[in-house]
Amino acid sequence: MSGQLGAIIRAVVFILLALAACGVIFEFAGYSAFQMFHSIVDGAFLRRNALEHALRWALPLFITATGVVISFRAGYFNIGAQGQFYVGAICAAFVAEWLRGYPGGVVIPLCFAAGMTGGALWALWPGLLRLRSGADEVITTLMGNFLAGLLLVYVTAGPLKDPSGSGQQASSRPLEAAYRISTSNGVSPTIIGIAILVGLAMWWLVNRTAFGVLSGLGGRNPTMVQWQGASTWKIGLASFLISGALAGLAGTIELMGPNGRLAGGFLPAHGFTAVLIALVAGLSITGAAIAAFFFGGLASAALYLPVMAGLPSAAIDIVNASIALFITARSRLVDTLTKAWRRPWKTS
Amino acid sequence: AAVAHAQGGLIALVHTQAAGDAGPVDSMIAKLKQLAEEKGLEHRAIYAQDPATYETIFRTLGDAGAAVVVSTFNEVAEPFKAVAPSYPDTKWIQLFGDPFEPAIPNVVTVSYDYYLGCYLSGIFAGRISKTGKIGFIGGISIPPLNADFNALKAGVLSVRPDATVTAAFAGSFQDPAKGQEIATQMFSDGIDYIQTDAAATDFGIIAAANEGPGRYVSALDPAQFKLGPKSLISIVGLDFGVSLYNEATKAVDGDWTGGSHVNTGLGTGVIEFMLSPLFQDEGDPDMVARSKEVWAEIEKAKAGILDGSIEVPFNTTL
Amino acid sequence: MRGNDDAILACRNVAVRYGDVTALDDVSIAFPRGMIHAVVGQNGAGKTTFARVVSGLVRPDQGAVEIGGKLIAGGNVNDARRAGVELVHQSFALPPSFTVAEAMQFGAAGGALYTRAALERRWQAHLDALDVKVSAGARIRTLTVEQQQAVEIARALVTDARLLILDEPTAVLSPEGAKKLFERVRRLKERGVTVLLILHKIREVLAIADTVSVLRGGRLIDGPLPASDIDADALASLIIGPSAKMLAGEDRAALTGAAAPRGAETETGPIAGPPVVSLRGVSTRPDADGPALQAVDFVVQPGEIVGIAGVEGNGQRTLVRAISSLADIAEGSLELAGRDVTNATLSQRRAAGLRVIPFERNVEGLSLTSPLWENWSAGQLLARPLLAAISPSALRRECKSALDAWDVRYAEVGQPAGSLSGGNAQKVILSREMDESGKLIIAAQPTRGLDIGATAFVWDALRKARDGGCGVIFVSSDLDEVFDLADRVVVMLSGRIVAEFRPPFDLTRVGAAMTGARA
Amino acid sequence: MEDVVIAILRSGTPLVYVTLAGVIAQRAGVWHLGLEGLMITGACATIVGIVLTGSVVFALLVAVLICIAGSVLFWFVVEKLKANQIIAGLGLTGLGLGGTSLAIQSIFGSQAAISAPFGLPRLGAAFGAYGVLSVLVLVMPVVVFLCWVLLCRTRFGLRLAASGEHPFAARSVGVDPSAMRLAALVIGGALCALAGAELAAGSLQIFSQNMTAGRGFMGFAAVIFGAGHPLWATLAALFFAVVGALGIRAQLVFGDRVPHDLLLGLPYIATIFGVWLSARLRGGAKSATGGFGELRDS
Ligand SMILES: Nc1ncnc2c1ncn2[C@@H]1O[C@H](COP(=O)(O)OP(=O)(O)OP(=O)(O)O)[C@@H](O)[C@H]1O
Ligand SMILES: Nc1ncnc2c1ncn2[C@@H]1O[C@H](COP(=O)(O)OP(=O)(O)OP(=O)(O)O)[C@@H](O)[C@H]1O
Ligand SMILES: [Mg+2]
Ligand SMILES: [Mg+2]
Repeated sequence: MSGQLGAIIRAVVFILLALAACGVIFEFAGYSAFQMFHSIVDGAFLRRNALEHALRWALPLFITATGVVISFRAGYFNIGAQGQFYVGAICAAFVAEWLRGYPGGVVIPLCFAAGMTGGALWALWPGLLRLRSGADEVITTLMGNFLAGLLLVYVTAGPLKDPSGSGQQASSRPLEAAYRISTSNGVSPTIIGIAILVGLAMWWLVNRTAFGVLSGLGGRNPTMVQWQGASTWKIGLASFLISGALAGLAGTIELMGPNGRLAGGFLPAHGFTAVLIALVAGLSITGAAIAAFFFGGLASAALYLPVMAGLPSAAIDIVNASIALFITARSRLVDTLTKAWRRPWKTS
Repeated sequence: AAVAHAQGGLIALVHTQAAGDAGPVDSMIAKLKQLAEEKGLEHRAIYAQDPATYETIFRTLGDAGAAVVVSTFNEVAEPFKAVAPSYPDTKWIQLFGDPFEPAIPNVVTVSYDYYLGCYLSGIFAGRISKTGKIGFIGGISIPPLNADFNALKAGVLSVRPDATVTAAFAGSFQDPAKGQEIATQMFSDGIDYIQTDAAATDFGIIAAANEGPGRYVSALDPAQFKLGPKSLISIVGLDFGVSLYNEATKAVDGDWTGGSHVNTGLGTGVIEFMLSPLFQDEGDPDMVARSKEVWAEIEKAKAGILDGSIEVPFNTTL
Repeated sequence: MRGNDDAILACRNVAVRYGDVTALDDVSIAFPRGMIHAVVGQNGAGKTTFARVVSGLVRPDQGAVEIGGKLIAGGNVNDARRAGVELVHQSFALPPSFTVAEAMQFGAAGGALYTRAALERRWQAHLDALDVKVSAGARIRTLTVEQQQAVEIARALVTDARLLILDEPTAVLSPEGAKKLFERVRRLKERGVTVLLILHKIREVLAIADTVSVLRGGRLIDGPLPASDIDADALASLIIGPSAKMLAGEDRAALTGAAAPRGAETETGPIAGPPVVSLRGVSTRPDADGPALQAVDFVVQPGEIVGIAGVEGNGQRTLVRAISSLADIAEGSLELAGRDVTNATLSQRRAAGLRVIPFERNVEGLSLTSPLWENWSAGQLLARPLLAAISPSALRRECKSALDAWDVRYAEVGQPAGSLSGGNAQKVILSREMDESGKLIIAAQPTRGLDIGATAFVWDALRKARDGGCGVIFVSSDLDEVFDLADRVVVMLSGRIVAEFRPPFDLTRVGAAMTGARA
Repeated sequence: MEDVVIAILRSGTPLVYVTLAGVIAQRAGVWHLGLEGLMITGACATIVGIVLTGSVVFALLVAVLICIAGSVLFWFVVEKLKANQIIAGLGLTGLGLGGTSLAIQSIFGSQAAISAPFGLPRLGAAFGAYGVLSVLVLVMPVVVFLCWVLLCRTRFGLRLAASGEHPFAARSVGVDPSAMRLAALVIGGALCALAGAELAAGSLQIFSQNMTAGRGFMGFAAVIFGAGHPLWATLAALFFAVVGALGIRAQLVFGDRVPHDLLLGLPYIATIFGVWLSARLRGGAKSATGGFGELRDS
């Protein structure tokens, strides 16, 4: 869509701007900006198996981001994907542990069900607080992230702790091989299949159902859909639940795929990156697929940076933060430059 | 590309706790630098805060042709098992880990019985505490820290069955303000000896001890002595840096036995319960005298542990 | 045109463009001091824009403004205020959470630091001096519309204003309230303030103004003309322009407020049969959104248009919300087309034949940033289960044919609703809300802010619906319009229905009922 | 008792400063999720300043200036580039956390915590047991009072509030809402610097990475809990400090029976409760459907 193309160009411009700002910061801090850019490009696109490395991060990010798209479209600023992701993984890990020994054909679907339910439940309470009492969901979901982080520490050091060896690990027992849906490289037909399925289902939900249109209208103007007779309550709750379930699904995939065990504090920035992806994508599902791939590449490059360019890990945090700072910016200049791709009417 | 230019190859440390703890991580990084300079190696210290990324980082290092990769704690065991066989030319060292079953020829694991040091600290605390109330402040309640607390408690109770030992956690290894808050509350509860186990959070605990007389802290690194000349009475030292230096030197120089496990700790100088020399000079003379008095008992217990006559339980749950 | 030296305000070749819209086109005019000047024109004529240029809120693309012979920097409010210009907005600009005293203070000079008591004392004195009966400690959001306006005027006079501009101040007032306002304006004139009144109704112009100027389509048509030299008919022609011919006499009078239409008896009259809506003793729970209804009995027959008159904020909104299930009914019962719907949801009521054209077109009626077709299909999508599959291309097609049938000017159905002009946007709502299966249409302020053509279009549509057997509830604060369109008028006051009138309508009596004076 | 008050003052003071920064921004219409980033920047700049220059005053000055610079950047991105406040704020926070780590790495060559030879001046013996507290604790009530006066008793405050609540009303009396927001963020930046300074140099004299540990977000929550009023929000911040202290107490008392992680979660749970309560008090579900248009851009 031409409108979306404009949005993507804008996003790309501001990402480049953010990277340039980082380059300046790094030069000041005594690192080579050129090296940084070189390593980013190298790590994201050029090195051996770059595609596979990028996909490993892109797939779960995409799934979580589609959930974020659903709730943002409906007008709810659920930034709790991180917590929902953790709780999903925790629930799935519990099921996998309890059913240890049963065949994979039984356990795997149950794990998925548990993971999605867990994620949905972790989105349910902020949803209820928001819809019933008007409690701001930005804060409640943010606090939910902190709480889920503590919960993860608790279960990995407590009920789910791996007792093997000296028992010093803050992680669960490794999953039985039969329950794994990918090797540790995190890319497998199953995961790709799930991602495609989720993408199609959410695309359908957004673009081909009454829910999609109504939640989009309601997200932009809740009063209007209320006057049309919509139950904002139902749509809102569904949006929270769906986005939570998808984050939980991503957590389950991380658990049963690349990680193979529940570890304390894994992927601490996952939810935040998913929010960025949803915004860069202009809240569209196809856009999210593209953006997820881009951020997946960035994530894999980020792990490459400290090795190749010797940049400290804080450098990667700075890169991500600058992108966040600028990603939603709008500028006349950029708009004028991308005007050719946009539609003739003005939307003020 | 930059890496390939290094003459002697690349040596990398992947640390899973943040730097800046004035303790194990900082000392490992310092020793890594020292070793790299001595041997003309390129070095990298990489903070991997996220278990999901360990394997990717190790693979990246393997792909980059690293000569030696050092990492820490049991949580890197699975990634090591997955990655090390694919990079036979790289030597992998896991500090603070269990032996691999079966062993991998290019991996060396090193384990430490740090909790034994905490046991000794417990005996010491039991003897010198006036109130019979001992505290323990950890970063996060994870199994190794839980084991340290349990050993501390066992040590205290072995010499003073009526004493109480209380644990609290700051929720972060990087929150000195919270550490100070917890320690202040503990001290005002009558606790007069706190064993820390919380990296950068320790700074706050020592600061709290400095605020009043009769408050004593046992920390974990000699670098911390100067922070509390009148309050930091002892440390349960674990010289990760030295251990890293020793193992990595072997790997670089070639007298390396792959596929082996090294258990080191008490008795080898890597783990040591020791009194702060600064405190001995500047601390409350009564307390200095008292600590000298009980030192014989500590030495005895240490000998007992080493000859097996004292058995310290290892328990990773609270 | 007179020389500029004795003019309080002189504009030279002022032009303002918003994108493709030319809001003001080469306007040159000078107003002498010490008088009451009226500026009139249809909706969208550029009156508000003119007022904003003069008060420095809008920087003209071209031209210059002089106040009292001194050139002021374009687009600089402070400069204009220093020169003595104050503007009272069409939609009030008072932060709702402020107290009256705070609202005065934040625009005033002096006393940067204050105590609450001193502040209230200071501004209570000011209010008293202007004879505004409002407590300085009251919150803006608790005030009635008339009080808010009085506060706005008082706020405008906190400085030593020499030119006071009031933008359509009568639009929200009862005839009685308008009279009081005019008295206040005359007193201001005596105090030496020049007043520029932006007005809509010729009747009002003739009642108060010393001169009148006419804007149409952003151009100055004529003025300032001495009000004594012009009669209602001539002024109406100036305002409406060439399109005047296509309007029926009563409609034309209603549009310009030249004379109060009295509402002809329709030959058809209401159709017999069960009422399309009947409220029996309906009271609502109080909420933040206007006064609660109190024991309202109200019936609309099929085939009649019932006008709801009243000063804004007297429960018209609550009535519409109660019928639409957006306000909680505490007591009484509500029937739609013979079915009890007291506890039904809005979507059930819509299924029973309720259609609503809400008050705020851009907030309640449309989602401005969403595409036209989504806005248009919202109603019918709600009738389906949430997960029902839809075909956007089919909806787009349906939407296109509906919009074409309603003569909406648009580029394509995917364009955002906010890119349409007000009239076309209203037509989109009409096309959504007016279908064959509708039995009761609530039209709340459906012509607010529309130009002549669009207004006439809306009126025709409502009449057509009535003739097709629909019941119509027509809410408007413009009595001329109500009289012209309605078959019956009820007046609301403080959440009650206090009077009912049948044609011929009498402006004085209806106006008296609106303010509670017994007629 | 004394101990409890000291503990609450000590942990509450940085929280109060950062909360006031949030209140001022909120009044001007900015949802400030960058507080955490500015606070850590203030903490880092103060300690590094003391270490490098040996002067507390100079260090504070540097901290304030750097935080103001960060605020101006935030203002530029939010106001001039019309970026989404929440995302840009989170970005600013990330920049502060990452930037301070990088800064000490490049200044001192390691990420080790920086400890300063001395910190902010303490109240000293004259205050008895309270002498361990820093002067910024004593100044705190004054600053709260000044903020209250500024926001609730001056024309500037009214203009600030109008810029947030009804920008058009502000514009029509000649106030530039965008400039007011700049002023609000600049003042807030200075307050964040003080918050960071008190945290790092008030009684610790240390900077370590991430040492704010979510206090900026707590401050933001206190703003919401306190409905944007300087006094109520201050009380909310102190309430969080009390809950934090109680959480520690709970660990010491129930730690052997209840999981420590649950007790550590108490402040977060209290925050959720506070936000819920303040929403309730302000009209409940009504605001749930208030809507915020496209991604809550104001
Ligand atoms: N509630 C909302 N808030 C903000 N933006 C929204 C919302 N709903 C939709 N959008 C906008 O929707 C656009 C993309 O969504 P839409 O589904 O219309 O596109 P699409 O091309 O049909 O989707 P896809 O690419 O997934 O097929 C973006 O421009 C985005 O700004
Ligand atoms: N901010 C704006 N952006 C775009 N167009 C505008 C803006 N303000 C006004 N216009 C357009 O400028 C024209 C003149 O508007 P203006 O508000 O001055 O008319 P008016 O005579 O005051 O009408 P009304 O009786 O409706 O108040 C209209 O076509 C309007 O749509
Ligand atoms: Mg009008
Ligand atoms: Mg107007």
